[in-house]
Amino acid sequence: MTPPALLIPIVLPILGAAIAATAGRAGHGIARASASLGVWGAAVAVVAIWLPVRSTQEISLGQLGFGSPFDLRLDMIGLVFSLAVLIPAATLLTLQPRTWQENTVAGLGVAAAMAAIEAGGVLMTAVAGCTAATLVVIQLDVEDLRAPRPSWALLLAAWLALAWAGVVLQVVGGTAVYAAVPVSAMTVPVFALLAFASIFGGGLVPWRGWTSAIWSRTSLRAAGLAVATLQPLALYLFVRAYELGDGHYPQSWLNVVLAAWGVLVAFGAAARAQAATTRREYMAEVLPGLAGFALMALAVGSALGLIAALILTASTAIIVIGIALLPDRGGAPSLLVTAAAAGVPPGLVFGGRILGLGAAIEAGGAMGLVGLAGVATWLVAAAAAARSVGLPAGRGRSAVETLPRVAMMIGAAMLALGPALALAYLAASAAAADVMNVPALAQATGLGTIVTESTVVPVVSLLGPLLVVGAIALALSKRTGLTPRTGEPPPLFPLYAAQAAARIVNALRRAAVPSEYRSLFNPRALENVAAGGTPLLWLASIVALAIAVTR
Amino acid sequence: MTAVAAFVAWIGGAVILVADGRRGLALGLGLVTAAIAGLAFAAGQHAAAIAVLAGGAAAAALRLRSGPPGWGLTQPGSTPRIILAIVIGILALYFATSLSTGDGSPLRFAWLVVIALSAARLLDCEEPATALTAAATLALGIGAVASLPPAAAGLAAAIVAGLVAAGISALPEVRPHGA
Amino acid sequence: MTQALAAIATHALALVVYPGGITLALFGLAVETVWSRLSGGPQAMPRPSLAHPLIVQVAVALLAMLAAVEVAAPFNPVPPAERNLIIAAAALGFTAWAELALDPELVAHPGLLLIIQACWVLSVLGPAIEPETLRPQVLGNVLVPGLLPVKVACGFLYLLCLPALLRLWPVAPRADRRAHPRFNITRAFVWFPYCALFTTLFLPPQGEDVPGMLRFFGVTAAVAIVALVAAAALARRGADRARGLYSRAVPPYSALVLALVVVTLILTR
Amino acid sequence: MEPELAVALPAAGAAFAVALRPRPRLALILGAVLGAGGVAAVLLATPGAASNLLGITLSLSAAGRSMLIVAAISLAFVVILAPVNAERSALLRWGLAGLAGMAGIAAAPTLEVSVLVLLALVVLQATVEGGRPHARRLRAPAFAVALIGLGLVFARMAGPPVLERLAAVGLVAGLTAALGALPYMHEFDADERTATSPIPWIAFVGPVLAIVVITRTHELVPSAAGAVGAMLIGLGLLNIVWGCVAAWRTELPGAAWRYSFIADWGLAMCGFGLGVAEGEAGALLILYAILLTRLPLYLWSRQPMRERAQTDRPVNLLVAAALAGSAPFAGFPARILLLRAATSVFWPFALVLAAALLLWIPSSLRLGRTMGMPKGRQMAGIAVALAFSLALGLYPQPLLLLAGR
Repeated sequence: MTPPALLIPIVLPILGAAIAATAGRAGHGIARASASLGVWGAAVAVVAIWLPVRSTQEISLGQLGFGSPFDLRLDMIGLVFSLAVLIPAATLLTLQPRTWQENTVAGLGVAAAMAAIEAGGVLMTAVAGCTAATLVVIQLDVEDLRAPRPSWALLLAAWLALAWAGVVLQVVGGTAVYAAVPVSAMTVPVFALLAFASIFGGGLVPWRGWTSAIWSRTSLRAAGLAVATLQPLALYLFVRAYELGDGHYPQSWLNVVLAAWGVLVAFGAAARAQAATTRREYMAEVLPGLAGFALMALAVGSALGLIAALILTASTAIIVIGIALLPDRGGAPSLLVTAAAAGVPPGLVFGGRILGLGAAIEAGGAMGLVGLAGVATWLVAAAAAARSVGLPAGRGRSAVETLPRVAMMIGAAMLALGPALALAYLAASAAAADVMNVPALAQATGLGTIVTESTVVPVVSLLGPLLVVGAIALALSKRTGLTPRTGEPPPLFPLYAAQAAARIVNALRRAAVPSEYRSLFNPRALENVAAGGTPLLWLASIVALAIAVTR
Repeated sequence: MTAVAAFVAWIGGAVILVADGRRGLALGLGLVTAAIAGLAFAAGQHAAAIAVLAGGAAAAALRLRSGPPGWGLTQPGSTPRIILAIVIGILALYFATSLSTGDGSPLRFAWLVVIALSAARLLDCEEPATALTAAATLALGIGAVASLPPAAAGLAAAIVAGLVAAGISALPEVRPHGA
Repeated sequence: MTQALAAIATHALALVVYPGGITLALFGLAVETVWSRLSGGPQAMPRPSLAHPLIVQVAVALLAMLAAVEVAAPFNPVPPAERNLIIAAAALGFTAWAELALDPELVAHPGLLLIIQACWVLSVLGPAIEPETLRPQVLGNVLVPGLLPVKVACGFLYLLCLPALLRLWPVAPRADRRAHPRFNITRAFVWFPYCALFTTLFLPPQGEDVPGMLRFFGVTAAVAIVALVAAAALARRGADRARGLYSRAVPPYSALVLALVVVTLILTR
Repeated sequence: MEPELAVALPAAGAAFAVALRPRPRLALILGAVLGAGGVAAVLLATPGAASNLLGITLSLSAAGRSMLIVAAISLAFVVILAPVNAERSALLRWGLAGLAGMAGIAAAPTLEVSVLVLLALVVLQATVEGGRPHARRLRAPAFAVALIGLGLVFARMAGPPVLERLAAVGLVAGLTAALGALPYMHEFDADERTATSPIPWIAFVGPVLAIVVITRTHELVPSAAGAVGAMLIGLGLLNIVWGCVAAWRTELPGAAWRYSFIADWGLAMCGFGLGVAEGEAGALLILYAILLTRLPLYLWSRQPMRERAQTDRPVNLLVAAALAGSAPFAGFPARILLLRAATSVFWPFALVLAAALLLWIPSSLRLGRTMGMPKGRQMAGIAVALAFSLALGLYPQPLLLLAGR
């Protein structure tokens, strides 16, 4: 594969979108086929480009004009995140019906996300990421203008922050290209900007952020794609931050703070999930919870943590499909997807969390305490998942956009994939080696086991038999054991903080200038004075300027 | 000689500021033209002086075609404008003589008063003829700044200024057609 | 390849026979029978259908098996290096929620149970933070004076939480208003992992011989008896007192334990 | 002789278009041919090369030349895809007159001559029949000329540094007044014809004028560069905040569009005020975007605004994104360049700027809705405007090279 091939994964979705836009009017089927084929093609292309070489490939296509070279790069990290974006997007575009406009915007959004991942520098990632975010907002508005969507201003702020981080790197270090930034340029302020971009761009917040809110939309077609596109990008930035810092964040306390934030995000989601009144409300909290655990693992700072984070990111990418295709009603599909997402053994999420939390505790010190909190949070999430089985469905979704059988298969597959954890570990450790030094111990893992600092996890030999025994036992078990639910189960604990926050927000929303003081600030009068061509104002401002510059 | 020309420039500008009739406006424009041409002549810029004189004279003559009839020099409500003309004169005198250094104080005074008084007139008029006269005066003032030392544009600027001034006065009056 | 197959066989053996499936079932049924007698429940053990067990029993049994293989029972086919504390904690933690999902009748006051489970997690993982290890038997072996206070405090917290985690407290589920507690087969599956994990974490590991095995099971049985006695005492005092203890006494004590863990962490660095 | 032709041919085109008003088709053809000749002259002109055919030395700077080219492109596609309610020959007539004036302003040997050309343009525009009284339409731009004139007088005076600073005040305030930005906003009537409204100053002539005035100011008062920069940044921030908030909250959509131009100018002023290459490049990008995107979109929004048609279809959202300076459109790289300049000069200002950049979103969403449900020529025009913005956003290098950056 020649380096220009790196353009193919970006160009194919654009091509698909273009066909969807032109031929889509003829029939939504054509738009659906072209858009999904474009994204599938990109997924195949990424693998086909990487496989023959199995090492980083780069291409530089000159300067773009705003201080950023048009550099594209595909390394193993890029491959993992590309697939984490492309596979769910392609599946959802294939399985769910959309109008040609939605298909077009979705295809372009995926292309932008690919460009952000393949970008060789921070600035180009910022431009492409902001494009993806903009298109996600447009896609959500096209689907339903009045339904909840992420704040455009917040997303723009996030990507502008990344752009700012890029220019600071250019000013301080002379370049914002990932591979060339001097370690000394990766300072705490730059990391803070990057973290801001990642946290708000990906909705990684402990409170009810956009990643939760968009699941209250009537249709979840765009919501699924939005999370599938933007959340991996957010985590991707934190991974690249390791590369910028030569395998470390600027200060070790940043790791602890970020990991604690990750646990907070997961706990916030779990707390809201356990108080959900419908199954839809519960499902809205699943993905933020998964992202929180991935963030915690990522922030540990060790190779094992990063590997766990990559495994959790990949798992989330698959679970997104399941949740987006799941009908609101209960039953086996809902139970299996919920179990897989909650990290029930021997699932892949279970394995990822074991590694991530293990990495935190093995790191010791404050990070160990964060790991402890993580385990407790995991159990809260498990309790919420258990409670959700008895919840009413909530607002129904159009049957055409749900595929319970596919969702059930995804849930079952995610539970059955536990024994494949070692394989995922091998792939993730190869990816992690792109951005940090992975100890030989972690690399020299056989297919069956995973060696950590203090233990060995016998993945295949332990989870394999457990899976087999479990499958046999479940096959024999009596389904009638499921007790019928009587009414909506009460929350496990009330959300006092959320209630207080809601009260404050409402109070702020209702805040207004008291009527007796309104005459002091009259915007209309102000506008009339400013825009009325008033010579007196002109002369006064000249005098003011003269005084300002001559004193 | 230059001091007299500068004083005449101020008188001309003041007349434009105060006058509301076409004759008054034409007189003011003529006085300003004469003053600037005189200053240019005194500075040895003979060609520039002729260009400004031609343009300004044409502008003044064309002004007599349109606008409110008469002189309109002491209309009711013109007192503030008279005071403003005096204040501008005093300020210009301060900047031209006290604050700035070197030769050519009359020249600087003339530049300042012509531009400032025409600007003041532009801000305080509703009549197209008055506004156009102020604009023409402004053109002559800026032309003077460009054509007289130490600027380098010389004759070209004076010609452009003269053309613009004459062109402005040649333009027909426009009334709003209602939005 | 042969090694992999051998590893799979030994782990399968551990899961199904010892210290997993059969062992935990026998231990659990024995202790549950004693509890049934103590609490005046049915004298005879009901006969669960082995051909068609209830799905909740299957789920809990599988999780209990996974937890059981992580304990430091002598002759455990799973090598000591391959045991992981988080797997044990997570698997045991999931048992309660599997019951809530599949048979809510079995779970009383899930909110309170969640709080107690959090306290229990602290007691299990608290001692692991400073040594930075996840091997259960290594933690059991820790006898450094500086770490003993944490270990003792966590051990006591573990014992405090045990009756509630095993639902031995006199707090009946909303949907279950029987006069006498029933013979709980799903609980029978978790007796061994809970008690054996205590033995593993808070007492030095036993030798890989018959006396060591006897000592291990003896201590584990003793832990079960302590839990039974505590549960009987709670039962005598009534549901309100039990709820009061677990909502007003255990969480503050857990906070103290957490503070102790933090202080120890600071002092040892 | 290219600079002379760059002025003369569009001027002749405008004159023919005026003379042939009764025969619009012929006027259009002749005007187009002469205008194209003028653009060709601009294209052939070598930046910085002087020509002295008429006894007056004319030369085009790289930045001025690039801005003239962009303005010509903007005019061409506005005329080709003219809004349904607009007469093509009238658009061409006024566009060519503006283009000739802009070429004159850009090619003039001194700022005085540029200002005289500006004054001529001001008076010519005021002479066209419009909704507002003649004297009122003349007032603000002519006052701007007077301010620049006073600035020039102070610049020519020898004396203490305060004189240079006063000159800087006159020049900067004059430029702001010529644009019609805060605090020297021109009177605006939302229903007035675009040609006679203040929009041409802020959206068509303004960019070239700003380049000329700012370049000359640095030559005339070099020691007051700090004061010039401070004033430009101060006024820029004022215009950003006021423009964005007013564009969002004001009653009339037409006024909202006008305020959005003011907000963009605020950014450009900050870019010029920072006084570093990246800042100037960012400002130039903003000005290109005004000419190629915001102005054409404004023209195509006027008909739907009259019909009170407001929608939220994908195209409206794309327009909103382009106007808000979101990637991949032109505003984003401009903002990146401005952030870089601010970071290298004084990083807290970058923080202020970054916060201010978010103010564009609510107003842009509003303006996007005013495009109504575009169809036919309007849709094509919007698509071309968005394509220009996209090209500028993804690959601004060629235009920046053309401007010598």
